[in-house]
Amino acid sequence: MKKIEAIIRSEKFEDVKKALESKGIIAMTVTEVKGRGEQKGITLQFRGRTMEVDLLSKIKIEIVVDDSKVDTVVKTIVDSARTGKFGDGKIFIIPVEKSIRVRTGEIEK
Amino acid sequence: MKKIEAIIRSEKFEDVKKALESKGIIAMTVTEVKGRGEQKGITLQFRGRTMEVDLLSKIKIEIVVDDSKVDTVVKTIVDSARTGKFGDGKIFIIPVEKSIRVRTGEIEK
Amino acid sequence: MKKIEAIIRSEKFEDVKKALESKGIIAMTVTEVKGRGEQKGITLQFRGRTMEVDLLSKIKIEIVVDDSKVDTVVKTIVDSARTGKFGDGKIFIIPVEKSIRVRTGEIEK
Amino acid sequence: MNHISAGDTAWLLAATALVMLMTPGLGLFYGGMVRRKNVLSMIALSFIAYAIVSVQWIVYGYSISFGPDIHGIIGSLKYLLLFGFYHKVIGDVPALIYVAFQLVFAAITLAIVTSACAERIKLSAFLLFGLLWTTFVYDPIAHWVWGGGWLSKLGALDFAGGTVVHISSGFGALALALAIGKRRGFGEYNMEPHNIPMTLLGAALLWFGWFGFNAGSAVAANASAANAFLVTNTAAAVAGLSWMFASWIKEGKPGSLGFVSGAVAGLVAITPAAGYVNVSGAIAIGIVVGVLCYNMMLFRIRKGLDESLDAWAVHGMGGLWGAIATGIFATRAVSQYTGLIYGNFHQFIVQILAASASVAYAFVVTFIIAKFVDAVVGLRVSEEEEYVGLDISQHGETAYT
Amino acid sequence: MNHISAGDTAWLLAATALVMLMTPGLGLFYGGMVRRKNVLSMIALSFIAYAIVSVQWIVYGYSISFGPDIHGIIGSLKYLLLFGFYHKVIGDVPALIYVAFQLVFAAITLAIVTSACAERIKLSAFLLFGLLWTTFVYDPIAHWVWGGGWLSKLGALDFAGGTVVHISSGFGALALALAIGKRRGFGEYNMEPHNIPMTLLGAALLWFGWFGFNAGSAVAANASAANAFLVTNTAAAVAGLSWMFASWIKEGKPGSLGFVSGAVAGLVAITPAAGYVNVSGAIAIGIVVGVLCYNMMLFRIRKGLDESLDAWAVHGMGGLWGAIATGIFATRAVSQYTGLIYGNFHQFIVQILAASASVAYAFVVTFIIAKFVDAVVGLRVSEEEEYVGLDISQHGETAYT
Amino acid sequence: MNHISAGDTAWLLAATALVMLMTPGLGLFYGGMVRRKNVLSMIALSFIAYAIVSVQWIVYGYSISFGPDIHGIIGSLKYLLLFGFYHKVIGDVPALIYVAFQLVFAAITLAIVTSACAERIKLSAFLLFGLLWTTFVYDPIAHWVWGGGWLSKLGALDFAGGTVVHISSGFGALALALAIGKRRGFGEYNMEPHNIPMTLLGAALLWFGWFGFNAGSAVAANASAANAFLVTNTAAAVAGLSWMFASWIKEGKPGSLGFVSGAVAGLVAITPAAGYVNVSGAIAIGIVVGVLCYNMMLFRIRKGLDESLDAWAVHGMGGLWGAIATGIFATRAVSQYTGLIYGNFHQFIVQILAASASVAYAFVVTFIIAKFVDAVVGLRVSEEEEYVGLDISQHGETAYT
Ligand SMILES: Nc1ncnc2c1ncn2[C@@H]1O[C@H](COP(=O)(O)OP(=O)(O)O)[C@@H](O)[C@H]1O
Ligand SMILES: Nc1ncnc2c1ncn2[C@@H]1O[C@H](COP(=O)(O)OP(=O)(O)O)[C@@H](O)[C@H]1O
Ligand SMILES: Nc1ncnc2c1ncn2[C@@H]1O[C@H](COP(=O)(O)OP(=O)(O)O)[C@@H](O)[C@H]1O
Repeated sequence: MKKIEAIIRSEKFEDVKKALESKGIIAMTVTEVKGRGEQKGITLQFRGRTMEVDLLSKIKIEIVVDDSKVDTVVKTIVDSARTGKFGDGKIFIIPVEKSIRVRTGEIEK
Repeated sequence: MKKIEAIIRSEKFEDVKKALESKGIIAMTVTEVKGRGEQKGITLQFRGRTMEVDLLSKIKIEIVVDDSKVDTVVKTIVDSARTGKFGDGKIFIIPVEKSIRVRTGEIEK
Repeated sequence: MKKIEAIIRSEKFEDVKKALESKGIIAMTVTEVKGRGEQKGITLQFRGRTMEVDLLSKIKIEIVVDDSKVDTVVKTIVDSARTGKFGDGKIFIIPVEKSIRVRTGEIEK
Repeated sequence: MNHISAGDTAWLLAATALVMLMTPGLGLFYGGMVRRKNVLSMIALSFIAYAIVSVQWIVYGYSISFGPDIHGIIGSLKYLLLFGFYHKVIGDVPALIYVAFQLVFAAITLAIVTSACAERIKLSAFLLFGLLWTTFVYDPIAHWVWGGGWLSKLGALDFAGGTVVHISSGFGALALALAIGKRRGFGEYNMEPHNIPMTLLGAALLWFGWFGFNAGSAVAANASAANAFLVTNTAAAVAGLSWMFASWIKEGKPGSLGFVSGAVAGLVAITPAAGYVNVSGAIAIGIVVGVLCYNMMLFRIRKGLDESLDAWAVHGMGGLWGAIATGIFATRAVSQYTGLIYGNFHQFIVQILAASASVAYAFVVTFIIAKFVDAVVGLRVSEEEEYVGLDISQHGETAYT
Repeated sequence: MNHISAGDTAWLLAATALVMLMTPGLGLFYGGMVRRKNVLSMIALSFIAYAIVSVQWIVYGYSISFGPDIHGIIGSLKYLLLFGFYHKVIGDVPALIYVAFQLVFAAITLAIVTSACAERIKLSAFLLFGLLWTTFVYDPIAHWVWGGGWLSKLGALDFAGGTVVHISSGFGALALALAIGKRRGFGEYNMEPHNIPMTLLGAALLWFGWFGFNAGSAVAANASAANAFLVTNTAAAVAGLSWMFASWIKEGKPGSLGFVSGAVAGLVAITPAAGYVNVSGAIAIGIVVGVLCYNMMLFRIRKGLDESLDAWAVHGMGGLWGAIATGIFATRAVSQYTGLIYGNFHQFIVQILAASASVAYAFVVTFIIAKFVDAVVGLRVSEEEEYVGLDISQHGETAYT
Repeated sequence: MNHISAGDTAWLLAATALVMLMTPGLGLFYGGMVRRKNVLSMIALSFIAYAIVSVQWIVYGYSISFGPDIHGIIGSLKYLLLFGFYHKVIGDVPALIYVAFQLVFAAITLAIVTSACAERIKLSAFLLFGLLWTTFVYDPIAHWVWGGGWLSKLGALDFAGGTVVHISSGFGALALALAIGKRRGFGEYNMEPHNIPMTLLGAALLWFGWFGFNAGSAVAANASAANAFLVTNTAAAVAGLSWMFASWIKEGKPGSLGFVSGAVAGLVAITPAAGYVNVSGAIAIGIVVGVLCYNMMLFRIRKGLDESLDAWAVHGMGGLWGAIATGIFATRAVSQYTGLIYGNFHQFIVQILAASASVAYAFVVTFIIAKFVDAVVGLRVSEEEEYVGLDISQHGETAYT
């Protein structure tokens, strides 16, 4: 079992959500975050001054799935979240040991 | 060491917090998130139209504990967060390699 | 590859960010959270009554780096976030299996 | 055509605008107190209450409230759609602004009642309920007290609506709360205000608008208006402090919400008295009402009653106290009317009588209307709709992104 | 020196303050509708529009609008900086408050136009655009209709600015939207309002201030002001409900945003008519405008037009309907003027003519100004500035922490 | 009993309501600027300041300010609790509305002082401080300038309170800031405004209410009120732009916060002058004050002074400039008084003298009161209370959930 943590552009979230749905990936947890990548956000020029807007609003999607589904989820997110410009985001794959459903107490590994 | 990530109903948070306290689990980090499970949120009927409210407000609790305490924490959360209806939430167990206390710099494994 | 999750005082965030930058650590994801440590927040006295303010605002910084850089990042955060008082925060090190760049689809392990 | 006083008209125009602002102000006051998922619903209820009454009032509401009296019970339908009103004069102001001034009173009264059904009423049900309530509860009581009905003949004093506005809405809210039932999770979960600054802003607008409410009720720019203005401010300030200190002593912390709730209670209580008491009377009225309404709120919570935003505790009980206090503190220093402090026991009894009759009428008729609406279209949203919140389920909107 | 009526002056002072509040109210109304990263920009545009016009108006704007007429086209520069105005009287109020009253109208008109350039205009460009627009679009039209220009000679009726304020800003906004182009991502991404309660608050302040706008336009505290007050409220309430029901039927959900948009549309439509129609006319005007503007908004979206906050649909089309409706529903019950319902076909034609001329003039001249400003300093921010939002890129600020 | 003018009374009633709204408006203005954990405290301080003064004023504050003069220093206690005031007339308005009008001035003055103790004052300490401050700082200065005291005998001009309100609160705030000490972390951490739209809303309400403040100070609906209205607006607009451009040039970005700070500075500076200068004078006053106060703010920050929300820079220095500017730009076009531009060197000197005396008095006495309160109950909350925020530690509340 893996947790897929994808940090994407806020404005791409609806597209990503729909793309995932069409692949049958429904369950997810979503958080509003701020972030910057290695290129350090966006630099604006203003009257000869430079201003860095480094922390931009992003959406973090967390999805826990069986190992078998990881590639589908990753590919779906990459395809639907991409614009080709800096700031498109990152996906991290994190191991999950087990998962428990609160309603029933049942455990999945 | 494990990180327990529990995503629960917002309105159950106070109960869960108290239940954990009573078991001596004090430390935690809390985030407001939105989420949906596999049953895709709630579907409302309106004048013959269907409307899906898929992303509902949830609370994410993160607790890092020694492996020995994982079961207690999970059980406590399950017991106190459960209503028995869809949407009660999920708990994920994630391995943590080490933890550092900022105040002292000391490392726990 | 590791994910470093640091939960620090909100008012120390700017200092930490600058310290990390000076070490060449630019990329990060930031979330506003609330938290309490083992000492259970702050206790106020009021007209003979005791009032606990347990959940205080904190900033969670997530940084994914190669294993080789983990110690630098941790040290930098510890040094810049410390005030020496309760509530300075915690850092957790979590394994990351791989990371994918959305813009290019390229995978790092 | 009578003489129009431009000065009095100028004040009534301004006062009417001030009172109008109170209704959205109340929407914000209430909107800040509910959970994030119901804030739009709560504010929209005030706007919609305002709109319903705005239409009803000019079509027939004014007529049945202020039209020629029929047996002391109700006005006739003579003033339907206000035909020919352009050239009429009431007192020395154009009749149309008097109609508008009375309209904004009727509107906010219905808006106050929405307290009782916060976070659970079906929008369509409220449209029906609102129309019936303003017609069968507000209009008759307005007629009795101000339109030449039986309470006015009895000599009951109600300067700006302690009975007509606050008792009717406060006890109406109580009845509606009983009819619609508690919010799911009430008493179990935390249902903390989601945005207290919004509530403070709403309170500021209420306080501001209340000067139009009370000083406008002189229907002239004269000493009576000036007195009403100052005693209104006095009672609000005193009652705000009084509630704040009461909760400080009892709970150890003086909330900002407590201060403004107290101020609103003070505004409510001075409303019927504003034309009859002086600042000393206002201080007394304010001190009592702050402590009283605070304890009524605690009582309401102890009883597990989900009259959700305390219209009953603040408007109902505050209005009741105000009505009685008018019969106590009315002073010859301000008008020809006197109260208990002048030994006028008669006025005191009349006040109690008028208030009691209104309490009973408002409570009973509201309960009947609520049950009727429940039977016809259903008062409450479904469990799932309540869970996701009224903003999404009734309006298809999300307040904040 | 003529006689000053203290009563009329009192009302005009209050009315001018009320109208002033509408401009920041509009800023909040619009600010709630944009994305979180542009809210300060949106509110600031209203404040800055207000400031630009405040200065321009007293320096020369009032003079070219209300100064001695030159060939029906424009006023002369005789009243530059208002020298000697302290002792002048207009009607029976001090000239200076009349100037101020007209100023706040000019100011909000420019603020309405900012709808069209939401989330993408360069602040420096707006400073230039705003100054040119108020000078070359607002001032001439104000002169034509109210300053003794050709439209007033033609007999066009515009009580409080359906043409001068709403047609000019609404169609000006349309032209500006076309000139500046769509927001990046428009039609692709979600651009939902970030704070609807803020928009509702803005709407409340607009409604409140509009009583000053319309009832103040009587420039007296008399029956005409009272009538304007009441019909204004009626049209707003009716149109709010009308838009709400229209969207309820069509989309299945009555949004709170729909209600207040309808209310604003009602306020717009009654503006030119407020001195000429009675409440029955106001009901008719309100019902139509709610449905009309709602459909104009849908039409605008269908056409992929990014007139971002619907100044065209609401102010432009609502103002157009109001101007025409004045020629339909004007009734002798309220003034000497009559409309189609009295068989006065002439007035009806004059209204259409005046409105059409203003539509054409506002649209064309705005487009030219916008293109000129674009050529000189560039209207739009860069792609990256738009992406990070105008609050940071234009003001260096973040709205909420 | 003298004659009452309904028109003048109508305006004073409305103006008093407008000024009342400024105090919660100031609460929002300040509330938006503090950190999220202190917003309720900040708004509550304004409300509580208002309440304290509301009670104090009618009990004895009005009497010692406006009661029969004792040696030019203070008023007598003759008007305690306003006995018999119902039938009094001042000018041609009922005395009670004059009392109320003066009350709202006293109230906002104390509210301005809360700037200095933002995010760190103990609520109980503020209650004591507030009562002492309004009694020993505001009331005497009000008496000197407006109540027949020595400054009025000297011939000092202060139309609406540049000295009485703004110098006293601005320099009082400076003294309080020095007495209470910096916020922990000041100069180290980021203490950015948590909600700038709230501040912009507050500024809008201040601007709106200020028309009552300045034009109401004519205590009549006449040409002087009209002039005050227009010059008030002019100075605000000009100063908003002036601060905006100054910060644009210096920092590269024109903040929306800068614009409204400038506007408030303009409103402050025109306050003493509003009855004596024309629009040209207002433009000059506005341009200067925007640049001046902006630089005073930068100076204050450079000095590491935690006068947290810039009451000193804006009200203190803006008021000082306004007092002096009155002695420069007063023109016969508006009143009988003239300033330096008419060669009236005497008035100029009197203005400087009166302002300086008030600066010194306000600063010294405030410092003494602050130190006294600190000794008796302690001014500041504990370190931990400051850390968790005043909303929780002083009020037991959380602003937003
Ligand atoms: N190493 C990292 N650790 C944590 N978060 C990261 C890291 N790299 C990127 N992110 C997150 O992903 C977001 C997008 O990254 P970015 O570098 O802008 O994408 P791209 O490289 O495609 O331009 C950032 O804003 C940040 O939130
Ligand atoms: N596979 C998953 N990955 C990430 N988050 C999940 C996953 N499943 C559930 N969640 C989170 O848990 C919350 C509750 O899940 P839900 O499925 O509604 O519980 P239940 O299955 O008991 O009804 C969701 O809103 C979502 O935030
Ligand atoms: N075991 C834990 N699990 C999850 N979060 C924790 C844990 N311990 C600490 N935290 C987070 O770190 C924050 C700071 O911890 P704290 O204990 O106050 O630091 P310190 O021990 O230096 O005083 C807490 O507010 C909480 O958010």
